[in-house]
Amino acid sequence: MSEAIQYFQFVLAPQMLIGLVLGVAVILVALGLTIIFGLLDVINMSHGEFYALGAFIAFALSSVGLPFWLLLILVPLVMLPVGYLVERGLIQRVFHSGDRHVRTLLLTFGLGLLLEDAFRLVFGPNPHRPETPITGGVEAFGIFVPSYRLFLIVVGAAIIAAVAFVVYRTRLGAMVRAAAFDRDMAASLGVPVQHVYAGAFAFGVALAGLAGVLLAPIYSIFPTMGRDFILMAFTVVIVGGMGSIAGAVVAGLLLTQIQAIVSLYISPVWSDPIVFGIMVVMLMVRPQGLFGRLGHG
Amino acid sequence: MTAPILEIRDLSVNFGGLRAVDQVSFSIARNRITTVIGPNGAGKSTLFNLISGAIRPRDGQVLIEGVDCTGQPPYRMQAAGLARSFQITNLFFELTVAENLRLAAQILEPVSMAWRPVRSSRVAQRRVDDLLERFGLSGKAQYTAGELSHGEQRRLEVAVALACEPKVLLLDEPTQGMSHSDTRDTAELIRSLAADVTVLLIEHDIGLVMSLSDHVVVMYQGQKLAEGSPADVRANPAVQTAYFGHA
Amino acid sequence: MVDALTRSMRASHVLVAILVAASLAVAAFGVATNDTFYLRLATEALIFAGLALSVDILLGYTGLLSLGQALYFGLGAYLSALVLMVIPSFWAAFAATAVVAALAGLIGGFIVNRVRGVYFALITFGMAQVAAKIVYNTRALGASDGLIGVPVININLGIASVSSASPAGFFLFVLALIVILYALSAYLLDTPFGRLLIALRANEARIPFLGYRTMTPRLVAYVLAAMVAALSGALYPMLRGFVSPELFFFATSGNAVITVVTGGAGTLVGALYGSVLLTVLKSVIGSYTEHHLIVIGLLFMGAVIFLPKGLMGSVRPLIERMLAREPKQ
Amino acid sequence: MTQKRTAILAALLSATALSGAYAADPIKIGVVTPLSGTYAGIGQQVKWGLELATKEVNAAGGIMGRQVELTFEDEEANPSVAVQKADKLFQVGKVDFLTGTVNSGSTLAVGQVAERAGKLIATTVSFADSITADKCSPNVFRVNARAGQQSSALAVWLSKEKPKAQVFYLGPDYEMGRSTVAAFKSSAEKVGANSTGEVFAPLDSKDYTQYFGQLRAAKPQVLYTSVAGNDTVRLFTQLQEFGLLNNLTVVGASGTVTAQNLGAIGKAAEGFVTGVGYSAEIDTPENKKFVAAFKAANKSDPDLYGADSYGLIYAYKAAVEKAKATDTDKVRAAFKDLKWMTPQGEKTLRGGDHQAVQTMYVVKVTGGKFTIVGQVKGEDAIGPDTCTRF
Repeated sequence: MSEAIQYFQFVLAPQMLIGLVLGVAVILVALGLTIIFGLLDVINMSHGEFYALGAFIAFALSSVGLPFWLLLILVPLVMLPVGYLVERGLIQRVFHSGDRHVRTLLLTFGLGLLLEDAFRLVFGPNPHRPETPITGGVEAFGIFVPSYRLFLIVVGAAIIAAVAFVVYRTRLGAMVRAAAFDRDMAASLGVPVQHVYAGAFAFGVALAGLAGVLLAPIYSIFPTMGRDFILMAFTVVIVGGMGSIAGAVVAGLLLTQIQAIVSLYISPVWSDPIVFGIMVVMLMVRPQGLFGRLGHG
Repeated sequence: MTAPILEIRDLSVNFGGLRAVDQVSFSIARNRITTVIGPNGAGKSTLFNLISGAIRPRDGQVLIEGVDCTGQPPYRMQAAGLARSFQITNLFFELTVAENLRLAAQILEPVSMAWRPVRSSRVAQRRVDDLLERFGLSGKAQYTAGELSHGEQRRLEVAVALACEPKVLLLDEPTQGMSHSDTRDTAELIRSLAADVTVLLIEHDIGLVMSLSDHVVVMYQGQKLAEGSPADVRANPAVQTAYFGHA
Repeated sequence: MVDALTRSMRASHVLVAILVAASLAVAAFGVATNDTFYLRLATEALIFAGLALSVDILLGYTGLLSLGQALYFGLGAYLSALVLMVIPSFWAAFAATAVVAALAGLIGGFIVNRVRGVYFALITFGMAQVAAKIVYNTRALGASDGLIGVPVININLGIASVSSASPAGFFLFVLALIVILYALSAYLLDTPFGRLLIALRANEARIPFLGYRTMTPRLVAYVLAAMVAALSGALYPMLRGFVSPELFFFATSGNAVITVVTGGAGTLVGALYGSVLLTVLKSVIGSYTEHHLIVIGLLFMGAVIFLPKGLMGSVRPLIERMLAREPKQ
Repeated sequence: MTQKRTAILAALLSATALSGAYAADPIKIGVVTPLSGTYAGIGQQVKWGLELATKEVNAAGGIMGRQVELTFEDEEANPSVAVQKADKLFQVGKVDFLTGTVNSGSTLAVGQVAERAGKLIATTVSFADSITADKCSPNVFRVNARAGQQSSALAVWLSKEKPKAQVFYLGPDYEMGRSTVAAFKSSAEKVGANSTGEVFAPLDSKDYTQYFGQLRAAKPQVLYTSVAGNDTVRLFTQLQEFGLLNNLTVVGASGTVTAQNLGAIGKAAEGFVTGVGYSAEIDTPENKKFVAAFKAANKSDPDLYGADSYGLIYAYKAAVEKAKATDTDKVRAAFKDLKWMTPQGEKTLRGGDHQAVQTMYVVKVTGGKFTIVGQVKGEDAIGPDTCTRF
């Protein structure tokens, strides 16, 4: 009996706790993706590179002496105009064509290639790592958790709550949801649809950038880092329901827990295929995802 | 006495709590023009969706030539001899007028022709030429459907439904949005169709209904309110209040 | 009487004929200069053109974006490699690939065809990812290293035999095969069945009311595309003598989509020109700068924005006009 | 018509050039290496090492009076691309020799291309034992130390410093990773260590903390890992975060911690021990000269990849000068049991399996730098020749 408790305490519980941190990280990346999909109907293949861009901007700014805490605010602010310009300058150029899905997907795919190579050109191929802003850890019931990871869970939860609040409880969010539900109807009601679209894209991109700043101290920074979370983030968005914030949160937590358990009991090697398999099955039986789409239902 | 070409019995469907179509029964006779009328929201289009297999009824039956086809998907309904047009133009807009018709007519070819080049599909081609002629679209055959005027698109919509040589043709507001002269031409066309096909129509233009129909079914709030010849229906007091009173 | 779609297809045939003529010239020049690299590069371009062709059958005709066509390409490549290492016969490898690809396509088709549009893109992507991971983790398949040592084979064509190691011979053989795959696809798309696929792309909702199930043509198109991809993949180990899990990766699927979009979706011939263009471009740019991804990314974005119909989509109407001017039969 | 004739003429000329060779013609060495993607950092070291040696050799009069010319192609760490580029360099670039491949899949596939083209290649990076063992090729050489050599050296250190240690293994799930873990496991068990568990994480894992539960439960004294590049940065950062470094000795493959990622790992790398074929700290005049020149040229320390790539040019020079030709057969014969000088001392290319034999070093990270804490003679670390193909 005591062995079982020990096993839970030293193996299972920490594993699940770690899964939680990973879950929050994935959700942070998936949030922007799901908002962009839910509203613009655009699959942003360069989302991972925007996550990397946030991390690199933070790295560049911290090397001139700016503190981490300032960067948490500064980087998303820098990312906003970047996202806005990308939406107006690139996405809108193909947005109104018949096969919007395909062409925006391809366009952002090209943008991703370009950005990744640009990172290597500017910052070199080798990894960088910012110092962890909070060191040390907390120990409770024999489970050790680094303070920065606790901080991540708290800040992550706060960001998720803030995003949900903005989307579901504010006038701005109402406009966004209206535009997502029916573009023409929203336009006729006086919603500045063009700006809402560009703004939402910028918001999604800024969220990705913020995730980059937050996660860099534990996951480090290098040119191909954008590929890291993107598959998992896509899976979370699909399983949760494209455009659904609640869906992203639930699916993000669920899938990372499944991964944690799979890598413990089967093999870490199969944790990715199993999660992708869940995505495929989900698409087969319930393509709208666990929670359906933003603005719908 | 042979079975009526189309018979519906106690057809019902619910949308949420709403009884969109409620126990509607009627049958229509061969080579006649029957029109369903009723105010907006009376359940006319839903009735068409039920008959054509677009949605499954909750209760009731649809019989085509006495054969129970209830709840069959649209392609089975088509095989049973039923074709329909749509209230909102539903064409292959990127394809040419001729190709729209050919696609609808290719089912006339024997199955073996499915794997031969389309230019050898003589039967379908003859049907296309015939329809182009009849619907006055010969000059526009190589235009894409998207390039046509609204009136032409509405005519093509009917032609596409007719292309597979159905026994029963369901036309959902064929003259919707047409100019006055176009409407008159289309009415002429529909009348001429009745020679070889049974037509079930939804129409708003009361003048047109009265002059065109052999039989009229009046719907109101999901139920059948009355049916009969145009004159009978017009004289029916319940119809007067429910429908013409509002008109 | 030739209708617009048949005329477009004929214009594609003309463009393929031009490509074949150019290929023959290249082959002759290659033989004259004793070249092997460019002939093999061209052969590789044709093999990937086959993959792009399968993407175009789905994207350009049926309107389904597959982001996981590498699944079948890799399947064909591995299967062919495994067969060749046991029985060094082209026909054995080819037949095995055709049969297995048809079955895999059927199973895959039942899975992916439950969804439409963007979900189709994502489910194909997910399936290919799972397959890639499985191959990557399976030691019997060489895991991450892949399989080397696929033997050079002699392809018995009855009257003659071609060695897969002969640059010009194998190039011409692959050219013939890819042109046959093209011709078969083009033929199919010009039959009533093929037109149904085009109609499916234009307005899927109307199809059932014309008397057809939508599932059947979608499934057939998917199986057809799977077979074209797998048979193209089967040629890869014959050319290069090895297979690696990278053939299953998203980069392979993504490249095929890039090829089709720059070449011109819905033209079939665009897949062939696109592949030649992209392969040459990558090979050349890669030698000048290590930052070739920036160049490729920019070119690709430019193509998506400024050349929405792709290269062949812009060129083909000119040929169509020439064909239309010819006296009618 | 004239053009065609010129082309044929050119082809004839180049054919004679291959056999006869004008003294003035440069010797061409092709480099197929990842310059983009995950392994771009390694490719950069390979490039720097080769360029530095080539510059020196050319300044000293070249090889047999012929200048050396390098041609680089990016292989994107994808064997399909590597094979295509290798073919290009052999057939169009007419290179005499080829090197640069990093992941074992690329090395094996390019080796096969070389066999079919009748050319020679060498890897300066790939660790996987199979390349000079069960998958050896008469046309493939390896001038860097393979996993088995690194492991033997590390095992000797382990048996001395941590006798009968409890060891846990954490490797990336691909051939190089598995092969290095297997090699060290067998070496370590031979010297009395106990294996308490192993886990293979997918390549490019984000978070290694999910394996820490198993790691803790196994209660090891020593953690052996063969992750590399960016993955190491994450693993070490996370080990430090969770306070696991305090009572755990971390040892690993020679590619685990290198000059490229040492800076990013920072303090977490402190105390890491590995068996390696090269260290910038090797205290010989040859190495000091090399390190100084490397730093001057690239503003960065050389790591094992840079040094082994640098050494390769001198191996090739020695072989060609011994063979007095660049022909494949003659150079292959000259490579057999060739001894040549490198920054890390003398190396020998074993004739039986084309594997370089060299003194192996055990290095430890102290104060953010590698210090040598032991060395093992080449013969003791090399292990048996298991290649049966030639």
